[in-house]
Amino acid sequence: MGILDIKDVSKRFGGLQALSDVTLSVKENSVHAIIGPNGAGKSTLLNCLVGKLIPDTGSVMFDGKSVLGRSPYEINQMGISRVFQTPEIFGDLTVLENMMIPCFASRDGAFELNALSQFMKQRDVLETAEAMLVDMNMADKRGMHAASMSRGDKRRLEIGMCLSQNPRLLLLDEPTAGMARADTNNTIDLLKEIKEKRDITIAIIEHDMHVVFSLADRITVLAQGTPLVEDDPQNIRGNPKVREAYLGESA
Amino acid sequence: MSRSNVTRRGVLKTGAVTGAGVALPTIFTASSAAAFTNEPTGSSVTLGFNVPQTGPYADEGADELRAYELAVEHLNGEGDGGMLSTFSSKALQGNGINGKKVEYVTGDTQTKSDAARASAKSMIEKDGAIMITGGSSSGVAIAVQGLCQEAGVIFMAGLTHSNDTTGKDKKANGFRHFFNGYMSGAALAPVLAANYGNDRKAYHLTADYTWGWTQQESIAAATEALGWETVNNVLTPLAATDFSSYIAPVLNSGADVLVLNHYGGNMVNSLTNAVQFGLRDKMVDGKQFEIVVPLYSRLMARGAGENVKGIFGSTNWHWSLTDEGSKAFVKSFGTKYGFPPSQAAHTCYVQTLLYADAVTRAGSFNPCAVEEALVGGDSSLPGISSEANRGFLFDGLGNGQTLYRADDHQCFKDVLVVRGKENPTSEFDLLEVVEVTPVAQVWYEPDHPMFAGGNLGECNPGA
Amino acid sequence: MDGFLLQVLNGLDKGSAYALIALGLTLIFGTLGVVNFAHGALFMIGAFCAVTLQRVLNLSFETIDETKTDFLGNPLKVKTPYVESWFGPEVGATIIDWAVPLSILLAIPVMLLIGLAMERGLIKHFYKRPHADQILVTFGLAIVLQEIIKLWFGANPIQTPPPEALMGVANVGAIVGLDLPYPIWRIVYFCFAAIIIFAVFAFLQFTTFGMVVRAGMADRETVGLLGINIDRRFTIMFGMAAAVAGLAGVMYGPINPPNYHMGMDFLVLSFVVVVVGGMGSLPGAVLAGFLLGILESFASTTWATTTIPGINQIIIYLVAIIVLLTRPRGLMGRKGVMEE
Amino acid sequence: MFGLDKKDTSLLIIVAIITLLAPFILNPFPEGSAMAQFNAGYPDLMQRFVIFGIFAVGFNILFGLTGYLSFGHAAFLGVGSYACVWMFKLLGYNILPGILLSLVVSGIFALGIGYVSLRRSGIYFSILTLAFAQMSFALAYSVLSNPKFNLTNGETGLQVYTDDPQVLMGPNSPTVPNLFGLEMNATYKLELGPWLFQFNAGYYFCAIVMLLVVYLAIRIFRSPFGLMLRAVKSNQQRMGYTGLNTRPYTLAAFVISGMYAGLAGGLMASMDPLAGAERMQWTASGEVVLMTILGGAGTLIGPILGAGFIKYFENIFSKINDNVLHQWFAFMPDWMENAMVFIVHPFIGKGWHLTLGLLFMLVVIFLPGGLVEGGQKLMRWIRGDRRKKKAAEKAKSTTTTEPAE
Repeated sequence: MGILDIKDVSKRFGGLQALSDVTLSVKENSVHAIIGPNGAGKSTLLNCLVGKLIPDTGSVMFDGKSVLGRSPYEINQMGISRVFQTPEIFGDLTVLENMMIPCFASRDGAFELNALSQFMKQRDVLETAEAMLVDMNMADKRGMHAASMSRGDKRRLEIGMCLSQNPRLLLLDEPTAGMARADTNNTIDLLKEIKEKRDITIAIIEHDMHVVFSLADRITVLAQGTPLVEDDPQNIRGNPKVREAYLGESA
Repeated sequence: MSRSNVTRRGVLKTGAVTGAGVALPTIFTASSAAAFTNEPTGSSVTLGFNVPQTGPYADEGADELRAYELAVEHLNGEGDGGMLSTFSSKALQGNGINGKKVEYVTGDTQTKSDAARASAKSMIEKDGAIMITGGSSSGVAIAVQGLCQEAGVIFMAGLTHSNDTTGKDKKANGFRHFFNGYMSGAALAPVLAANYGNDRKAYHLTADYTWGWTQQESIAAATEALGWETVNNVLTPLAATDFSSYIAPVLNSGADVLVLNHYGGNMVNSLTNAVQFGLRDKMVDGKQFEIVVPLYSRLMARGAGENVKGIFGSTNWHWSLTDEGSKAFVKSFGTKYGFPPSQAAHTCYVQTLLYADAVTRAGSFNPCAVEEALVGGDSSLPGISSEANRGFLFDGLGNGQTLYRADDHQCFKDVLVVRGKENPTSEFDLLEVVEVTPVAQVWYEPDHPMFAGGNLGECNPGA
Repeated sequence: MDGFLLQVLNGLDKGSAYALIALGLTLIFGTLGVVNFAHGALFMIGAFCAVTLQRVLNLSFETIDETKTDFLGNPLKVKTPYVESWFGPEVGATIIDWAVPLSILLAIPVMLLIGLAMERGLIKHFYKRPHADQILVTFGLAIVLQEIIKLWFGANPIQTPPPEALMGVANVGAIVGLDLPYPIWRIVYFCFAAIIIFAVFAFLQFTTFGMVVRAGMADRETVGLLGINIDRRFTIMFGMAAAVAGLAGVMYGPINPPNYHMGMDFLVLSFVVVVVGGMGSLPGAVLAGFLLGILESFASTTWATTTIPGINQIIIYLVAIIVLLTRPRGLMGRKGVMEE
Repeated sequence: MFGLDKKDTSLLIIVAIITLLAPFILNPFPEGSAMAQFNAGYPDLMQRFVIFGIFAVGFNILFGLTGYLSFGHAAFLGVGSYACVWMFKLLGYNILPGILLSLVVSGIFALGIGYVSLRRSGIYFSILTLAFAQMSFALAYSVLSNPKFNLTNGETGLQVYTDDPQVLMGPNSPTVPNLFGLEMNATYKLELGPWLFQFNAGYYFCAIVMLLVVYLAIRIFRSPFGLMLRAVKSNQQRMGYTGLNTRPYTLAAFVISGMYAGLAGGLMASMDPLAGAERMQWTASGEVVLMTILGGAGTLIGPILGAGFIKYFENIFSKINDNVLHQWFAFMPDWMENAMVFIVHPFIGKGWHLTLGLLFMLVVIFLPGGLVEGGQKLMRWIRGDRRKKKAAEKAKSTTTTEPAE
């Protein structure tokens, strides 16, 4: 019984069975990686967890409560934050403003008609946001337009925004996709640091085996919409089924 | 008998002025010195010509503007004098109005009541216009008339045909020379009966707004009185451009006359569509199917082209009239611009002259004095015995003997029944006058149900 | 029954105009991603191509007829069109009579040119700009174009009658034994619209040019990567869309006399059509055009207006609201188009 | 000051000074001079400037902040006007109940229309709002003005008749719109030499209301709520995944901007007690879009500039006729005068639409950020120029000192 329990989840798109009877459990305070070849259903599964898609059958329980049928914002308010494959940030806003928005969301809830006070004078929010910028090593960029930053910085900002909400579960969708080696390593270091410093559960979807094996405590391999194996990293490395389905080349 | 009175407003305003003026170095305050709004103090007087310059009626507006410019020329003693020489009142000498040179400002009504009021307000507030005139639709006329009443200036309506302008929405400061829906009906019905018989079934298509409704009501009442039956009345949206779906049901309705209570672009399109659907070649129970367009305008007839041939309608005035006044007007207008004037141009020209004449006779620009001169007379139209038959009687302005009636500020005169000409000799020669319906036949009492409910109120000189 | 069928015909006829304009709008939107508020103006210019040709053909020399007088009492000047004196009165009159169909020949090159000039001179610079800017600049252009037309041709409608032979009514129901008199020119218009729509679809379906354009509509960047000069093709598409709108306008003249603001009258409606059909979907635009045309016709029947007063005024908008609320991307729209 | 930071306070103060001194600023030319044609300092136009300013500022709260382009905002303006005139008809000419009802009714309308329309975004949202507004217009123009149930008085516009109930009117109450006796059309005229300045009670009332709502708009812009609205425009997806429900945010913005429109409508009716249906037409909705974008969407002051720009054109350019042109060019030789009149003629008077269309295009093409961007560019250019001059002077001084060494 983990913090996130996925049970018998299936999803069909027309003629395509994207997920069939996926059952998976993520333990609290662990890093759980989900890997698999293209089209294995990783993204579909992730979308089912955050309310973007509703599975045809099955259940998804977070901390004992079902997430199914809830909107993304409700699920976020339950304590799940998501990092996207391409960084989703507020490009038109400054870095500091970006960081303040999740802080407001944590403090005020999903909607608050706070139209008369100045947001720059909300001490508590400002302090949290600035502290997080310091944590993320971005304090010097606080006034920058978010859209004008490098991809690595955008990723860093996005992760910071998620963390500032103190989520219990952080979902990462290929966080290093399209990154240069140096940026990738930075991101790995950042995630390692987060893992060490915080009480947090991380579920990560990743292509890059280097990233997976440097972070994950537990790995699930997904193939054609079904979990193939779930095991510790060292066992996965040697598992022939995985090599056949996923790595392919040695078969 | 002068109906001018010092209003509370005047007193209050002066109060407000003194209150506000304390802190400021007042050198001279214009408002407190004037007896009425925009009293002309210099050697000239400003009139406001408020016509549609943009939007679908822009061409009529342009023609109205030409007429106004001509009228100003004549009033100032330039040009050939036009109708000044044929006008029965000889007060106007060609030396401006009351000796003041006539100047004018123009504005764009856009055929929207809001825009028209904005434009009129700017003329009154910014340019100091003492009289506003013009317009090519009833909505605008009524809206601007209301404004002029509040502001304390005279409004001489341009082309407005709705009964309401001098009915339910009449105002003491507003005056209409143009005829109205009731008169159209009363003039047209006998001619229709004479030509098409008394046993007809009429199908009405009506523009779905105030003017359309009053005209439809008038025509239906007048024709029903002569034995016609009104089979159906269908309201069409103002924004409609294609009338096919309204025309098609006429084919099988059993009706043998189609009445198009449309004006402007609506009329051009609905008539074109009706002819397209072969209505004019249709026979119903052995009778030739007929189309009627109660309010005609030559400019619109031109838009409808061939389709108007043989179709009856009514009009306020037509350039082919041969009385001295009309001839003089057509001559000076035609010489200046190269084509004959429209009925809109005529009514605007005449209204300007009538206003100037009234001011001159009154010896004052005060709206109340002008009202007194314009309708306050005791003369009456011959041959009509009615309490209401009193006002200012004049002649020589193209419509024969005309009465500006005191009770509702509506002109009473003969109405022209016209028909689209079969063999036009020129692009202007589109309508022929079939009958000049005598004024007695289009007379109505001020309390006629179609005009009831309004109240002239008292003349307002403003300031 | 007859009445019912007549309204179907009316609807198809109205729908033809809507569909043609919406088709052009969708071509432009689908290929270039530009919201063209000047499209109604292109329709209007098309109609005025017919007016212009009619005027040109009617260019006349004047002879003075002493026996008649004009409105000022001067001898009447009789105008004889040059065409009639060159080709003889009969041939000349026939040419003038067929002015509207002949205008198609004039309209195609003129509209193509206007379209190309518009795209190269103005629209090109707005591909990367927000939709709001595109709307504003094309709206400005629409005002300018219509005011120029007004300056030359005045505000009143101008008759452009169909050829004598195509006037009058034909009984289209005769074959099936019904009495369905319907104006010939409206039938012509419907057939004409059908041919154009068919031609555009065929062009996109069966030519390589069309295939590239369709691929470009689906994913512009990929096609760009293939090294195909997609921009030039899109420019030509813009010209084509302008020509389609123009032809729709030319042939519309005999149905309702053109005036300078007819484009604006159609603009809002055609946008509703495009959106109801689904942004970027050509079949959707055509389908929605005919659908709304037919619904509009039925809403104007006495039966409908007595059941729900004023339904004829609001039907189009009501349908638009219902469609958009039940089908988020219109009838046949694709996902992700114009939603940000 | 007022809970604003320094920059916003100074902006507000500048706006306040300009609005309060508008009668002077807008009438720079002496009466009777040829340029007097360009004076805009008369009550009606000044009122329109501020009323449409309010309308555009409100529209900008929705469009500028959230990016939702409503093509039906004129409906709320129209509804506000009708509500206000109905108060005049039922209660009396005091404008306060009228304006309050405008706010309430337009708010309710906006809530209903917004609730439905905001289920969609992008152009689908625009078309939904357009459809609602066009329906309102069509209904107001004809259906709702039939004799049996005359709610709007159709084509003519809703106005007050002498036989209306006006239950709160005493025998001495003013018969024009007033605020507890202060008549809205009361004007104090000040003649200073050849200049004439008009101070109108209605204008100052509107101006004060505008300053209040601009202040409110600034507060909204700077508030957490405003931040959320900007976030909606920037990235709705991220909004959702950050635990924020976008729908109530956009709906609140929609209702607020609808109420701004309703307020503008109520003020329009208070300045001139007539409510015409054309106020609700799509062209009127388009006009406020143009105003906002022209001035600079998303900026605080832009919409007001845009509103002023368009209203100035509508009211001043449309009134210039050939007669006026001849006066201007009278100093030239006749042939030249006629030629000039001929050239300028298409652009003035009945051609004001043409000029406006051309100007739209020019502004959009060359100043994508609207007039505000134009102003900023100009300022930068002036400053840059000065800096360059300084730099040049410095360079000069160094070069001149060099030989001395």
